[in-house]
Amino acid sequence: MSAAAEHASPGSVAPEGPWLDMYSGMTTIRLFEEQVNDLYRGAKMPGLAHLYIGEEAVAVGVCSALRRDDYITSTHRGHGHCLAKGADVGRMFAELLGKESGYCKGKGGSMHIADHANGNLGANAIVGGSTGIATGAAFSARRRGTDQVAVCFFGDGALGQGLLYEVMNMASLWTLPVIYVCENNLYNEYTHYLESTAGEILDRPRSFGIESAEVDGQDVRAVFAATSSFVERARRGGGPAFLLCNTYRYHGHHVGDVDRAYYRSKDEEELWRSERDPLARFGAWLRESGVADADRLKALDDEARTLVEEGVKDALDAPFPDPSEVTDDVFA
Amino acid sequence: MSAAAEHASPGSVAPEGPWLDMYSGMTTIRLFEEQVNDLYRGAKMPGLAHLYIGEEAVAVGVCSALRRDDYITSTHRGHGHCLAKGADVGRMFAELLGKESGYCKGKGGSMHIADHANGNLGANAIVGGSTGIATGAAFSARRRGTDQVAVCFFGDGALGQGLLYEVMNMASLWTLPVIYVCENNLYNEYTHYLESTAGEILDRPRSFGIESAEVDGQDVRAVFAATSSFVERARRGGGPAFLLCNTYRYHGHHVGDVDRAYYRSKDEEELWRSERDPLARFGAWLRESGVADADRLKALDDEARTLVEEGVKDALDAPFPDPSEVTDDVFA
Amino acid sequence: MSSPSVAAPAGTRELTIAQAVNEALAEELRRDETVFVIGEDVAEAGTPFKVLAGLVEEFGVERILDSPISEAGITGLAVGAAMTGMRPVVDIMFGDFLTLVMDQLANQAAKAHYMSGGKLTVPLVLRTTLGATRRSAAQHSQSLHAWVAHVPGLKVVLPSTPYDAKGLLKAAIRDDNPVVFIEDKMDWRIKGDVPDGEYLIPLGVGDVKRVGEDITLVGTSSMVHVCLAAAELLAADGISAEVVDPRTLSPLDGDLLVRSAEKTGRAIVVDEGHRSYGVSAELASVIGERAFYHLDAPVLRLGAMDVPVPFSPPLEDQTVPTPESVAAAARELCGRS
Amino acid sequence: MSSPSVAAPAGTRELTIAQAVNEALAEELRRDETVFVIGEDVAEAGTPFKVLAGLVEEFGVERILDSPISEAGITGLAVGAAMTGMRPVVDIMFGDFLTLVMDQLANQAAKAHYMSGGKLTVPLVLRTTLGATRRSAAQHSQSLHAWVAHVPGLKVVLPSTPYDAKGLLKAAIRDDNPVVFIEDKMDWRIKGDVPDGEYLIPLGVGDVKRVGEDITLVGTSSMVHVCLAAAELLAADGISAEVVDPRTLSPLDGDLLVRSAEKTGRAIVVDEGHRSYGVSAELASVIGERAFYHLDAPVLRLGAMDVPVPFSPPLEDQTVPTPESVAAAARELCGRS
Ligand SMILES: Cc1ncc(C[n+]2csc(CCOP(=O)(O)OP(=O)(O)O)c2C)c(N)n1
Ligand SMILES: Cc1ncc(C[n+]2csc(CCOP(=O)(O)OP(=O)(O)O)c2C)c(N)n1
Ligand SMILES: [Mg+2]
Ligand SMILES: [Mg+2]
Repeated sequence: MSAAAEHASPGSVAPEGPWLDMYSGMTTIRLFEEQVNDLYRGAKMPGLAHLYIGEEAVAVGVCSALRRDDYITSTHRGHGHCLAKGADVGRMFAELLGKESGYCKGKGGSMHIADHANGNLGANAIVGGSTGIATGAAFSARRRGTDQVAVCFFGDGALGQGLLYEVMNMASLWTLPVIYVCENNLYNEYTHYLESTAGEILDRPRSFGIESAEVDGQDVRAVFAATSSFVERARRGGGPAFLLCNTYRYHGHHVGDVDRAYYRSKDEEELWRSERDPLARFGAWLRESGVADADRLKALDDEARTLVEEGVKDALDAPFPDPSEVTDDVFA
Repeated sequence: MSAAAEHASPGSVAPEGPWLDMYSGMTTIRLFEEQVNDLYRGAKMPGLAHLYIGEEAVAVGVCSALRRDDYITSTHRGHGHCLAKGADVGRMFAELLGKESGYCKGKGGSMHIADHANGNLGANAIVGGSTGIATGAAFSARRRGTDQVAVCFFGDGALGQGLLYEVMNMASLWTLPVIYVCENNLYNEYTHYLESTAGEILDRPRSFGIESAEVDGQDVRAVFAATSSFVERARRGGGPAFLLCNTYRYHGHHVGDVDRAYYRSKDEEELWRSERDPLARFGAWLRESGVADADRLKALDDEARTLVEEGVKDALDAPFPDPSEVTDDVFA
Repeated sequence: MSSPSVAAPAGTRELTIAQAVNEALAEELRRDETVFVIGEDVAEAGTPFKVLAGLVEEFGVERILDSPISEAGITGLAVGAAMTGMRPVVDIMFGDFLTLVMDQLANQAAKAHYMSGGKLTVPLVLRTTLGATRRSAAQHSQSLHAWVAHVPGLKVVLPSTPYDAKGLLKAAIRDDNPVVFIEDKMDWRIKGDVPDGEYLIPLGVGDVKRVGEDITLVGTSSMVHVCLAAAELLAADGISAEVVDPRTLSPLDGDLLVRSAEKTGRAIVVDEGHRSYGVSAELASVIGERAFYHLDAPVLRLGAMDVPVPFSPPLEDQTVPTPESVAAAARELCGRS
Repeated sequence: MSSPSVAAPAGTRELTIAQAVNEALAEELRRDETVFVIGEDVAEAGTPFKVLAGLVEEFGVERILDSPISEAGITGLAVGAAMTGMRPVVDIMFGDFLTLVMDQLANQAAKAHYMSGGKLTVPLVLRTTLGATRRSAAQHSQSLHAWVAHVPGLKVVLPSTPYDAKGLLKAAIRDDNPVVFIEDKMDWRIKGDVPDGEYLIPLGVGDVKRVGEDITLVGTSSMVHVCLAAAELLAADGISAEVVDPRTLSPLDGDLLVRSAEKTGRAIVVDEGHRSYGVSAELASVIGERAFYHLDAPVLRLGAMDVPVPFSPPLEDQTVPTPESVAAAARELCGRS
């Protein structure tokens, strides 16, 4: 629809945006992550988790432009990507809790959820570690003669990893259908990205001859439109692209990072939460543009809440894997 | 002198070019490498070597702009860099032959000659492997409060190594006095660089905010002038630079690479040898500009020839290290 | 030298290990279109060692792919391709460059299947080399197979003969797991009989290369030939040495090693990796643990000296076990020195 | 628990291992202005584990340097800085990221001195971690010290107590060679007495953490405490276990291990790396080779299971040796099970 087209890069034809699905998707991610935080604070979840709250528009905007058989690779902050690509809430909670019914039978946990059936080749606990995998999936799509594309999600910190430049070079040389999506949430853990990143980010992919663009990562329609045009271009054989999404994580680097004053100000956090919240902005637009009224959105919120509440309940009740499974799956 | 100034980048003040030393230096490298080739063909040298013939103007032009206490890191094709930074011909031959009197007591060989006294931190058999070392030497110079600079020599093939991008980012962030000198001789071994390198080479360092320039690597005065201005800028605290030198290796990738028709044409080789030879061009300029007449140059050629002949003779006569030395130098 | 596990069909030819590797790749490339080769100078050049010569002519540059000098990048690309239906064969020119691919190999390829609860599979083969005495110095002479053997999820193959190289490489390419296949640079020229017909050698089955009674010499890769030569020297002294080649480090055919050591009562493990914290320590420990009560002497280990490989010939030649040094150690272990 | 090699001066305080490491760094940073720390989030954050807390306040951002997320790059930079007069301490957050620095560590840092015939020196310390059971899953739980121990030219230190951590780290920083210093993530909280005054512990000298007569338990890093706890359990059964901590893998104090095993006649090596092709194989082999004729039973090895570390608690908890599993193995070895 015009809303999407209006945000599309020149020459692209943005498909009809399934706006309400996007709204539900973003809402589900937010509620899911709040639940994860509660699980941690309630000492119900083993280990740590990196919450995606504040960045929902990126995963949903990007994945809404993909087909189920398209690929994504994800990061340590991967719950949003995984849900946006179609994962089941309950099985995700189960994985975070190390349960048998989890996506990885409890073997992967928060940083390693993979959902092959929906094209998610896995979260990755090595910063930049999945850039080669996404590029290889795109290579494979070309070789197998399909029109699948691969999206590689990574954070601003991954710009420090040499592997990214090695694979962007090959993606460009071989016109591979891969889209590098850089989620710039301003921080590499506790260090501002400007302290670790020289020059202009977009000049890097461009120096390899990769089509690149920057978008407001808090505007799901903008992310969707930009991704759609890159995806369509890649399907046509137009080659790789790089999308820089400016976003922000509301919570700490991980659930345990609560005292953040030494690396970022409360004002900064407040500004992003109050002025740029992707859900609030999208909700407002949906109402103003008449796509849905307040009641409809409230209904969707309730649906999402029920989904999350039931999902976490089932996961909490689910059994752990049998100890004997520890030696399974080392080899195929 | 004006000749150099005329080639200097805008704003730089090129020092007096020691033209005749450069001529002798280039001649010595050429004769040294021809001798290395003979040693290989005569089965007098263990292993292989990567000849620098055709690229002499790069090493000499760059190193003539450096002080003895400035640093360089070198590559598998490192004889030229080593000689240009002041190494002794005889001790280099001795190292190539694995003799006790060699720069590394015979332990390093052709790909690992280091000459610490002259600031040469070593050749390196890992493509791109010394880019971190050069950057670290520059970091150290800054921390120790000296005005030393570090030059990192590498080939077009090293553009494929992620490490280069990791360290260029830090060099730019921390304004380190390092100059990245890319010797583009058109080939990564047996593959043309255009098949392995996407985009424009200079856009890569520029994307990290690094001052960059391209120069005719077969014109020693141009290389000297460009390097001089970058060196002077780095000494003043102006930060890193990247110099792309377009050049060509006349011989094979290594001494054993004699049948090259499958990856490059005889015509191409002939063109570079006949039209762009750095020694011939520089010699002609020296005569035309009246810096030296034919006899003077002939005398310098003879000096260089004697130096090389005596150096190889001594090295051939020199003893191998005592077998017991195999376990020395593992730890300092 | 044929494997006990597979009968070689009648009709054989003499091939070098390089030819056997080339033939195995050609057959699998023909058989399965998802197989492709990626590496530096693998196409027209057929690698600097010419081991892949001729493949690009038959299979084209789409399947024999020259890459930039990006070891980590091509390995990562191969992991993604393997997860999505392809069977990449990555060519890493020198084993010394394993240093550059360890993250993609150990953190990604080796763990993806387990971390995903068995959902993702990474059927890739990474071919690389080991071996010194080539006057290539410290950064082109290492034998780093101990590193990859230590990583659960990776299979590690060290062929020592043309017959083994072909059968094991074909099995590795068909295996659904990441396999590191390591060839000795100096042994590519070694000749041996290879059957005309197709055959596979299962990963995890060792091979007795020479039967003996008095002492067991366990050799890997290049050291199998050193052990066989040592066995000849020992025979002259009336010592009958059995030479056992595990062929794969993981899975490891520990039973074969233990049975032989129990029979002979004495064992020496010879491997070209550095001696300390090397593969020889694992093989010696397996024998020491399981055959302890049958051993008449300690299990000895011979490996590369614990020094970076020096360039100078008289230095380098001392760093690797030789038939003489193995035979000397064996004589001493047998109380005959 | 004090080292036999150095007498601890009177007056001690109780510190955690984390505090001891922090104190060692602070003292060396004060003493020698060429020392600096570089790593991710090491400055204001003091690392995610807060081990370096307070250092940037005293030494400033020029000497406690936050880097981009470029493990290979900062290690390479450190090698060059070390060659030219500085003494870098590189902080690699998780030992799992050693995968990214192996080229700069093994091909550059470890070999530069030898390849240059002794001219170049690389006095750098690379601090990193090991250890599982933190629910961090397969890519944040590995113990990869076997890889670096296999590389000639690298020294490898595995402290197990606050006293050892401080004395060994100070010695490592003053050492003219590249030293990999590996701390257990779970043991940073362990407390112990540390003398007020300055002291150093030479690299290459092991330490007997508990004297015993019936069996030798060789433990490294985290496993020293598991062995000590196992020794308590065994004492209850009337088995007197000696616990030996090599403290450094290279140089290795083999004599100490061998003397203890000769005395007790039985030995078990316990290390948190994967069991196969791991550090335990080397230590067991050293004992097996040199103490063979004094051994009443085979030398056993206990290590992490040969599986990628799983996330799920009931799975992960099985993968690492425990006091109970070590004691059970010891009882069996002593024929008391
Ligand atoms: C190679 C590597 N180095 C360091 C780490 C530790 N680490 C985990 S997340 C992180 C910061 C990543 O920042 P960014 O890429 O911007 O992602 P974000 O957390 O902001 O989403 C770091 C340094 C890691 N996991 N992998
Ligand atoms: C990391 C690494 N990969 C591969 C090689 C094998 N190799 C040696 S030289 C070379 C080509 C280098 O090309 P370039 O950097 O352009 O240097 P040139 O030989 O042209 O001077 C290759 C691939 C190596 N030494 N190191
Ligand atoms: Mg970030
Ligand atoms: Mg080149």
